[in-house]
Amino acid sequence: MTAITVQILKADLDADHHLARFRSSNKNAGAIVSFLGQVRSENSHVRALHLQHYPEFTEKRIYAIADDIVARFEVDSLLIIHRIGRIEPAAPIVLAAAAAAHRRAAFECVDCVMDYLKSEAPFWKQEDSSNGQRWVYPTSGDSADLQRWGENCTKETA
Amino acid sequence: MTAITVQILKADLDADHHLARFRSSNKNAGAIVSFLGQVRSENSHVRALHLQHYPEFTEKRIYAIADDIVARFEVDSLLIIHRIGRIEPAAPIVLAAAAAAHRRAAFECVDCVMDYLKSEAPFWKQEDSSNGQRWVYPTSGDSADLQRWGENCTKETA
Amino acid sequence: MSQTRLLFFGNLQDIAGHSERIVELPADVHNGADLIKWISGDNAPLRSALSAPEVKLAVDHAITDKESELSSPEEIAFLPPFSGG
Amino acid sequence: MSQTRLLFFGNLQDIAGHSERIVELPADVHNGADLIKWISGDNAPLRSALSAPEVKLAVDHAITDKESELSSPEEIAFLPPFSGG
Repeated sequence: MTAITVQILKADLDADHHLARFRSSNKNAGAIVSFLGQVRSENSHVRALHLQHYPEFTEKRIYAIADDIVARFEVDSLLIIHRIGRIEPAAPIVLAAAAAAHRRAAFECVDCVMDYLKSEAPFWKQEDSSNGQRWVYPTSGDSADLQRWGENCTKETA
Repeated sequence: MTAITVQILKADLDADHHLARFRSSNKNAGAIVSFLGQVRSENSHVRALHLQHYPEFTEKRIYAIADDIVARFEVDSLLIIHRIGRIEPAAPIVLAAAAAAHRRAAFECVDCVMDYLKSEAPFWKQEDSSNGQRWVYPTSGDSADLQRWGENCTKETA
Repeated sequence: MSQTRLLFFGNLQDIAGHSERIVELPADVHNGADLIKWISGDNAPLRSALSAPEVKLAVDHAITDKESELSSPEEIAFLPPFSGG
Repeated sequence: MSQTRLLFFGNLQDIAGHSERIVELPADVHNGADLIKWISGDNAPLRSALSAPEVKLAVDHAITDKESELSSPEEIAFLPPFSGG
């Protein structure tokens, strides 16, 4: 039985705190892999992102994605935290972490979670820059990433 | 230019502290991936591991591995910390983290680092259990993992 | 008649001019395509945006085909392509 | 004659009975294979362990073939298969 935690956060995402907590509740795991996504700040004209979600539905969809994914990898625990609201450059947007007995399962699980979150989780992103506000659309790279995984979240051997 | 940090630690590896520091010096990175390896504790007969290294040579070899790997992935920063000495169940043995603009590079870099550390870094592991002490040998899985990566640390499409 | 809450996300709320609207569905709105025609009225950009194949319909939290019959839904959301993470 | 430090790691130090030993290499020790024969003496298990193809030789920190000529090395290490991480 895999422990799944999903959180949608309006407030700042304190990645250090959440990772430390995840680690301390997974001391018996041989491997812990984490991914932290932050607002890139190399484009200095971006003042902030605004992340919108569909309350309840977004949570449900992420749980469904997580359920699907943990059924395919031998992981003990999966944590997914996603920001909504206004997020400034360099601040965290998303944290995903998996604890497993073996490192391959932990890596593939988090990698797969991120590909699915990017393409299948109901969030909409608006960029607030010196040129005004614009809605960000998913890139073709995101759906290409998703296609790395087969129906069962197993890696496609192309 | 990628910042590479390699540390061989005799004392406890405070993963939370090192990860927090790595994150705070990589706030501009879009993606941070970390791997933490801990002594598994499901085999209750293991009392501790003893990790031996070859002073200076081991550090040199890990730097050489890291140099090779960062040349192949678009990463800003790479951190590798490896314990030596006596390590008890549930304690961290190894921490690897990469910061990059994009998540694919960060994932593949850390994944590749771990495969290389397992097979190419000069450490020797002794298991101290209720049955006495025994040297641990690498498994065939470890060299199979390494073979996932081509000469240039790029993923082999098998 | 029962009321239905319509939700617009992402750029669709800019085009619709609101993010939420409560309506009573007329009897001749049988499916998503009918609904789009009815709520767009003579707002051609809205009709075109909502009709785009990449815009999904969530009817009471279930992703639903625009041709599937609607049976007294409480909430219908128009979802443009997702861009989280 | 110059001195050479020999280092044994992992299980090799159990078989050799020590982890380190300072020697003066005799003139007829030209390469790693000669060295193994000389330091093993009549310790057959040690000779067999050191000669195993998976045991590597690091001569002054460079991984070296057992057939390569040794030129006044300061340090020679015998490395069994690595098992870190």
